[in-house]
Amino acid sequence: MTTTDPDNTSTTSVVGGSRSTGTKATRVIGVAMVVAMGWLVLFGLVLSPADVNQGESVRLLYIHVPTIWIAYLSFVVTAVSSGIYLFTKKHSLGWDRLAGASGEFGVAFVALTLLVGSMWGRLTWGVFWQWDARLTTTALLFVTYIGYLAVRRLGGSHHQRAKRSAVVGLLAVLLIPLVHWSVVIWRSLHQTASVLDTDGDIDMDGTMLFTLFVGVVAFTLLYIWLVLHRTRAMAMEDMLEDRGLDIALAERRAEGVAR
Amino acid sequence: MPRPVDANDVASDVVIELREVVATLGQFPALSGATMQVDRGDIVLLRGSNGAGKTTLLRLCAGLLPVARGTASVLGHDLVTERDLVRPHVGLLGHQNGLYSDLTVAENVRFWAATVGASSDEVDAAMERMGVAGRLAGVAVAKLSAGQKRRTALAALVARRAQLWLLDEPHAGLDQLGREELDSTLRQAAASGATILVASHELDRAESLATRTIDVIAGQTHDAGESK
Amino acid sequence: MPRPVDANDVASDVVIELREVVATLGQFPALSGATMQVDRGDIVLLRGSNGAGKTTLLRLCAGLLPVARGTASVLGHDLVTERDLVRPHVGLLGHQNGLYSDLTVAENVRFWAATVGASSDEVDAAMERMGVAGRLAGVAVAKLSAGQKRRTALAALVARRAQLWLLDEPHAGLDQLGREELDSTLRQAAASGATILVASHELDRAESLATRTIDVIAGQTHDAGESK
Amino acid sequence: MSALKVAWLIAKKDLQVERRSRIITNQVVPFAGVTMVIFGFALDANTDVLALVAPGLVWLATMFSLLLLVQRTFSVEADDGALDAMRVAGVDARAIFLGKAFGLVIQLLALEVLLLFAAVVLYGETIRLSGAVLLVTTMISATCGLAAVGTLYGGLAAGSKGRETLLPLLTLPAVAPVLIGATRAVESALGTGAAELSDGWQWVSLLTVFAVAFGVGGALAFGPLIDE
Amino acid sequence: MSALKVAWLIAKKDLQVERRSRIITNQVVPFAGVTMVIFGFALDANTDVLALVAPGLVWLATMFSLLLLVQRTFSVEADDGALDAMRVAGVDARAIFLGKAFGLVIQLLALEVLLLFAAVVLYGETIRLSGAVLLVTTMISATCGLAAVGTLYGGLAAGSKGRETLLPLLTLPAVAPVLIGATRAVESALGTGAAELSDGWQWVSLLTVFAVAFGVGGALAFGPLIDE
Ligand code: HEM
Ligand SMILES: Nc1ncnc2c1ncn2[C@@H]1O[C@H](COP(=O)(O)OP(=O)(O)OP(=O)(O)O)[C@@H](O)[C@H]1O
Ligand SMILES: Nc1ncnc2c1ncn2[C@@H]1O[C@H](COP(=O)(O)OP(=O)(O)OP(=O)(O)O)[C@@H](O)[C@H]1O
Ligand SMILES: [Mg+2]
Ligand SMILES: [Mg+2]
Repeated sequence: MTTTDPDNTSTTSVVGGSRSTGTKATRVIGVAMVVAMGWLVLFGLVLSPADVNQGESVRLLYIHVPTIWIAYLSFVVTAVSSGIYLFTKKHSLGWDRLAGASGEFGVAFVALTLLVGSMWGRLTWGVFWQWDARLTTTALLFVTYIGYLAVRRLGGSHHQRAKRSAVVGLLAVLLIPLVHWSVVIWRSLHQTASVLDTDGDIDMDGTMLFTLFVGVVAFTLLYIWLVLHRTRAMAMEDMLEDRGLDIALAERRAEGVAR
Repeated sequence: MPRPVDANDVASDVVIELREVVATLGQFPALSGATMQVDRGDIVLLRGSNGAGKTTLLRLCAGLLPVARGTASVLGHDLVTERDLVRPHVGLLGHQNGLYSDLTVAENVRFWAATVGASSDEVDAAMERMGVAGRLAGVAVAKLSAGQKRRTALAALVARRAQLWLLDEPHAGLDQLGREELDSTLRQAAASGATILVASHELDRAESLATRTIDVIAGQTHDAGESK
Repeated sequence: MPRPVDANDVASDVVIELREVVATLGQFPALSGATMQVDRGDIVLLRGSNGAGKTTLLRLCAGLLPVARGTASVLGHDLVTERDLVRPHVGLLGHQNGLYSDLTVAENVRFWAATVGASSDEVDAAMERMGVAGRLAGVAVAKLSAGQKRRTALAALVARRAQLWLLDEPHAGLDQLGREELDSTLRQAAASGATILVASHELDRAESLATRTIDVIAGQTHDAGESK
Repeated sequence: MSALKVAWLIAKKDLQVERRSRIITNQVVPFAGVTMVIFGFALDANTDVLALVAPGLVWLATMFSLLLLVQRTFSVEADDGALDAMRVAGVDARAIFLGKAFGLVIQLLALEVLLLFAAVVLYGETIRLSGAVLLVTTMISATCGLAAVGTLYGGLAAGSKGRETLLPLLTLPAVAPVLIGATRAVESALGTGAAELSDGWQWVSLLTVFAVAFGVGGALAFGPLIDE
Repeated sequence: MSALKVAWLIAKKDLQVERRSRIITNQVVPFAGVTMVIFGFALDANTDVLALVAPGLVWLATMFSLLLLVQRTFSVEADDGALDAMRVAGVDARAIFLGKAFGLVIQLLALEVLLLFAAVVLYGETIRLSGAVLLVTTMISATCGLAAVGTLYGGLAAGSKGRETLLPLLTLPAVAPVLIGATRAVESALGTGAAELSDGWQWVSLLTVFAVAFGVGGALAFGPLIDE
């Protein structure tokens, strides 16, 4: 079923005739990702120190912060590839699939942030949720991209899907600055920017910082690996739909001959 | 009756040219390979059983549907890339009327005419023609009978003076007088250079109106030749 | 085809009796004095120009409109006071189809049949008859063409086996085959004791179908005599 | 056929439509979720106040969702004249009322469980075991009341134009007592603000009286309401 | 015809539809009023808290009304295929966007004035003269933002089934920043909870950036969104 058809110009190039969504590159990235994850576990759980105030729970930081950053990255990738789809003459569906795949994992990563964050909140603040500006804006970000995914599922042709969702993807990304600066704008009780601070000096324990760095690398690799597979899978889905069209066409024509 | 045409439009007398056009509704290939050519001044009857794809064909020509495969050009412009150039010259009467039910007949016709810059004389003439001038002009569309609504939609279409008229069962719901009036309007428009596609199941009437007939069968078109 | 009738229904062979009936839509007296009598087994064509009041007359007979003046009785029951006794025996096909667009053809027909307790054999037969069995049966109504929707609505009506059929432009949208099928269904129903009112603008077809014709002119009815 | 059987048919049909269109799962639930988040904002992110008013907010969000659900369930009926068709078919109005109300109850209950869960997470509400019976009873009786009111006014608004906006105007004030009663009862069940468990039951009886009043009143009044 | 002129035509048409149907005057305004009263209930009628959160509640009620208005303005277009007709007529998508958004702005502004007045009466909010300029600027820029978002997503949802509920899902999170910003700005303008007047202006600039972003983005994106 997944063998390619020379007629399907839009999708064959992406799938490249292989039977799985993996390639040499993805396998390399996959291995690197697994190594980085192992490294993260080692540093996060064993080598990095407990925090003075927060104790062991600080280890959640190494998931919490990388996931939201990767979510930001995903949404920016979604916006950029949406823009490329929309504003280039070729209107290549490849970019749309990249946008979609990236959006899907962005949502997953934000969900992780919310989950880990609220667990962390339970440990440090005593409650799962605070009506804090950053938490709320993060929740909004989450819902907005659920809306983005809903728009992708509206149906219609591939280009219709691409156009609609590209518009939403471009507008939705405007929320990210709001989430990031929400702590400044609203004098929040959530941690203000301590890593990506504007004044440049980092006030964090060295090992912790390094562990965080490992976390970011690990999650970035995970993201790339997932997106590569997902875009390929999406290309196959689209191709299957085109193949479905061939079958449906034959059926419809036969219906005419039968009369 | 159609508006003066600018230079590139008259470059050729071929108004619609479809080659192996496939169009899908959802997953369904409602058009499975339509190839046809329609010349200026033609009145073409689209004939076919329920679900054959007549409505889909008309909506495609109006630029409302994407072309999944094949090539389509209307009025000398590509239907996909130059849609904006095509549309101002096309008028469509679909199964729906496209009227605002809270506005009166006159307000509706005027609104649609205004969006394409038709003069108020033309509006009055069109309403007169389709029999919705006089008392009806001031009645809200919500309070019209089915046939009166159809007449109003036709008046809005006539006022547009399009070059290509796409009519989906235009006779349905009209009474005898309305049918006569519509047919003579269409003949007149065709005589002055408009091109007309009519999908219809009322074959007696439509065959006597049309100059050519195209059969639509399971999403494909088959030329059935000149009818007059 | 209609269901067995209980004793008081067969008391007389007069199925519809209107006397100087006035009915208003908003302030407008769409029926301005309709007097008519229809007997069991009649197929009556309602003829009239747009806005004459045909739809209003049919809806009134279906008990959907209040009687402002005059007296009206259907199937031997007063249309105002005994509405509940009348309705189970009346079937109406209006300008709208009354279908649920998210459900499939089969689900729709089955639902409507179930509300009046029709058997599943009858449902299948009706769908077969109107050409919406087979592939179409499993398709959601939202994905049908205009004519296919009309056929589905007709199938739901046929499955009901009403005693009084009220049809508002039933031919509109149907293709040639569908028209033939519908006409033969109607003739058969009338032969087995149903009474049928058809409003239509397709006079050729409708006149050959009908046994009587009634002209509707500006809200009043005028008997135009037997047509066969 | 008995009215209850028809009511069940209608409820089943409504749930089937929902299963097909997935409107609730995909859209109403997120809507309700967003509503709760936004309430949090409007209340200035003051957690103490929030936990206190959380039960009220759950019901408020339920009410807004009720509006969406009712609108949807009746636009399904009105879009293609299905409600008229039911009336003509002589479907018992009480059956229509009960069927649609029952469909709503199921959908609302599912929603409320989710909202309650959201309140636990978002507003830091805690559920205690001793209040579970009270909680469930409250939810069921309040939901029946909401569904009854919604169906009653949904039916009233369904025929008239501009129904989208007539509905909230009628429904919101009518369900205000439910909002208040259910809020107090849930406060008791959860022990919010040191409310006594025993206090809750008197609210439940109020809710039950309300539900019965609107349920019975609605079933009786529905016929006249949708008729004519 | 220039896009702006067409936009004005469309806005005028929308306001005319509103004047005829009186949906806002008769229904949305009372709805918003009821919403505010019910908020009062849900918040336990604690006047101190109420006065504090009044600006938030005014905007919350505005937002829910926005949903109703957008839904109404697009159901007017979609009910009878008028949006399709506009696309076929080649009406500039930017003109449609601007026209419909402008119509919304006018209607929303009228509503907000009334809601503010209601807040003064119901919640004991006081308006100070020194904040009047800030108040008016806030209202205008916030309203433009709301209308832009509403029109954009209203258009996107208009064609698809289940639009009633996709609209809130998309709109609510998108306008949340407006809600926050406008609430703070109005707090400054009214001096609620000792907010500084000067703080307000930075919120106004946020609102303006938002309105411009969605206004320009919407106008550009509207074509692709409603096309096909
Ligand atoms: C559901 C709850 C939470 C959510 C939604 C959340 C959300 C976020 C977001 C969106 C960021 C990224 C900020 C940016 O760089 O733009 C972030 C960063 C961060 N969060 Fe949370 N958070 C939550 C709970 C917590 C808790 C409980 C703590 C610890 C007490 C915490 C500590 C941090 C820290 C230290 C950072 C890194 C700050 C920086 O350097 O920028 N978060 N969080
Ligand atoms: N809601 C309404 N309010 C006021 N007048 C109405 C309303 N609906 C219809 N009318 C008027 O009532 C008259 C009769 O309408 P009706 O629909 O019965 O006509 P008809 O004979 O069915 O016409 P057609 O052949 O066009 O379907 C028409 O003149 C119409 O303008
Ligand atoms: N939204 C849709 N999704 C999927 N299939 C559809 C959809 N709409 C229509 N179809 C199918 O496309 C085919 C062509 O429909 P179309 O409306 O063009 O037929 P038509 O020739 O106009 O028929 P009619 O004479 O009944 O109006 C039909 O078989 C129909 O079932
Ligand atoms: Mg058709
Ligand atoms: Mg009629």
